[in-house]
Amino acid sequence: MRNGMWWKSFLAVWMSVVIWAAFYYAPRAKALGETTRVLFFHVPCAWVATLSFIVAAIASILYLRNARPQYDWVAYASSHLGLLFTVLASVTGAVWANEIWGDPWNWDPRQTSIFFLMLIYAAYFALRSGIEDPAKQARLAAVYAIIAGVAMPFFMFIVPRIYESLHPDPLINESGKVKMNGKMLQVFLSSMFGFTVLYFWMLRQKIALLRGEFMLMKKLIQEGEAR
Amino acid sequence: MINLAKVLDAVAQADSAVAQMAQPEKVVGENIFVVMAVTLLIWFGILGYLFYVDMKLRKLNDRLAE
Amino acid sequence: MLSLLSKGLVVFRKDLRLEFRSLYALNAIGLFAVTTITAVSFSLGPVRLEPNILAALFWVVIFFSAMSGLAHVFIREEEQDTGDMLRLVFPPNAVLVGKWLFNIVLLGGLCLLIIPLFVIMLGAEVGNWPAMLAMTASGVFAMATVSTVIAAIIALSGSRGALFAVMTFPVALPVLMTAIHGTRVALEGGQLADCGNDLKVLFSFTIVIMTVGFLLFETIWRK
Amino acid sequence: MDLHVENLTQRFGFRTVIKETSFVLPAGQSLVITGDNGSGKTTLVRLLCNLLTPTAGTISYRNGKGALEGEDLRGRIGLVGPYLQLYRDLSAIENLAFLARGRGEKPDAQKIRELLEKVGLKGRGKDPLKTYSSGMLQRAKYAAAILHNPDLLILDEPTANLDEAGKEMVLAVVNEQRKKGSLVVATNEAEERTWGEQHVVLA
Repeated sequence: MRNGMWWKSFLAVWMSVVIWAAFYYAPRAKALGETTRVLFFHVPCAWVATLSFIVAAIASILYLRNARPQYDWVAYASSHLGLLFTVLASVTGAVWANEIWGDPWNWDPRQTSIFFLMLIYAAYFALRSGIEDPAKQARLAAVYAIIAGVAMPFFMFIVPRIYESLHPDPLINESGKVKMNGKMLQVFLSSMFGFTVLYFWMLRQKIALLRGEFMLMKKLIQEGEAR
Repeated sequence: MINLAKVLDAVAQADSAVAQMAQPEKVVGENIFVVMAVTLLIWFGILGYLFYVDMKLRKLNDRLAE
Repeated sequence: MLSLLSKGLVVFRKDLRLEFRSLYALNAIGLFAVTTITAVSFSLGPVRLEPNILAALFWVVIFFSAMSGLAHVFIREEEQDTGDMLRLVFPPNAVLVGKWLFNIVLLGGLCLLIIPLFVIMLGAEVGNWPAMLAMTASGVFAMATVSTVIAAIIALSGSRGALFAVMTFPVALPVLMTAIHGTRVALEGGQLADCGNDLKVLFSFTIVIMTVGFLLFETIWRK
Repeated sequence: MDLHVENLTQRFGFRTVIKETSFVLPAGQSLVITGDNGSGKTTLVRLLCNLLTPTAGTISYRNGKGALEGEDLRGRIGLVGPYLQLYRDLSAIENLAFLARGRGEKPDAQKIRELLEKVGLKGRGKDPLKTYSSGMLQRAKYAAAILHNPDLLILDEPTANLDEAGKEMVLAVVNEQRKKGSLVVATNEAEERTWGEQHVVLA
């Protein structure tokens, strides 16, 4: 647990500084006014949601190569976090969009993409909940995660061709140049880093929970068989 | 089914929606409460999740220790 | 490879024969399509729909018809305990080939029913027939591919079809969006070349999903 | 074709059904698997048929040339078991022809007719299986299992659902198989335990 304390204290300090900087240090962008500050929290959420998806897909491939339950825990825990962060990103996105576009939901490509991720996570959990045997559950869920992972790039490619985007493009625009000024970029990247570390901390906790549940089940069943 | 209908509907409305929103209104984005709401939603979400996992983990460890 | 294809054809012909004896899937998807189109036509009365709505409706009908019948080809094997016989005798990928061909034929046949119904009951005017047929064919091809792979997961998970639509929808969404876009262009009278991009997307998507399907099918199929 | 089973373990979830079982069955010998209900007879049979992937350990079939896998193996095993069904909407002849094609052979109408006569289904080959009694279904399964003259015939509860005449048919099949190749029988019937030189008792 000493290791855990280190994570916790680092995150607490780092994220406090990020929050302070987001409100007092970072300047406002012209078109967005005060709501510029949303960017420092909303975008990292969307990023973490995507990261969870990638981690889950990689863990699923590893599981199919070598059926160790650890890989399945990573895939499952990461999907769980992915669902949380897609919900957070889309809810906060809707709050912000309601202010700036006057409409909480308008199928902007990025809203659509995050919605797509949410659907996949939901289907993934629906599939898992229907299978009792843990090995079978892990195997079929892994296959589904991989198929969804393959569909994802197509989705990213198709959506912008069909829907026009209003979404601000603060980091990278079409010419590939960074549009944020120095201070904004500092805060933004620090926040991205903080959220990424936070994600791995949460992943660690969730995996610990899954391992504990696994151990408990094993113990209970062995006790039952001994009787 | 409803969501599918929305996706499909959006294809139809994409053009008109863009036309409507191309001109930004005069004062938008100065509402600091929106920023507050977004920030709080995210932190409550994350903390709530962590507390939930922590609570379950503690219960589980107790049971395993028995 | 050749033996895979010929054994796949054996499975395909067996499924076709079984289908003609019971007509289960054919009834399920055919009646679904007819009911939906009739309901829409009935509630619209003399009103005629715009091409963009028609295109969306067309693919919604195909998607949900597929969801009502395409999983049956795998579920039947598990329900009647014949799956083990297939596992014992056939190479796994030959089974996938057979089921895939069967679903393509089933969904393709459905379109032969749906297109006339759209023209007659909903008064759809097709601007460009070659483009329309190309879009339908490649869309159905892609849809049948995605559904077949997901259907295998569904059948083996033991959930017997309840989750089929929920699980297929996210993966089939790229197909739906592209097909609706292209069909709308075709209905409005665009040339075949105007749908070129959509056709490319559909074909590459189908090939990628099928490749992944072949790589992973054995892990799904073995119990 | 020799069968080598080494340290075979099968778990479902956290339950261990088969624990570190090893045995060797040389070509031409017969094996009887016995054990109480739920002791894993069927699991072992399904593992031997490659219908399940073992949690740990190996099952290998070897002949003079080396280990047999995939396509080479599929044509050499025949199985009769209560969980293995034929298509109820197809006739016996159609079922057998389908299985022959699946093994890459051209179905031989003459051979199929003789086989059906042998298992006691003469004259009923063209009827769909859903018109059969459970005893007749069991006979049809035997026809399906020995259609390709398997090197190894595996029988799970061989005489379930069969009357006296049916048991005689099974005995004839078993005796013939013991002359031609290997046999594995999973059973608890006293009479059937005498069918093998080797025994595996599952606890």
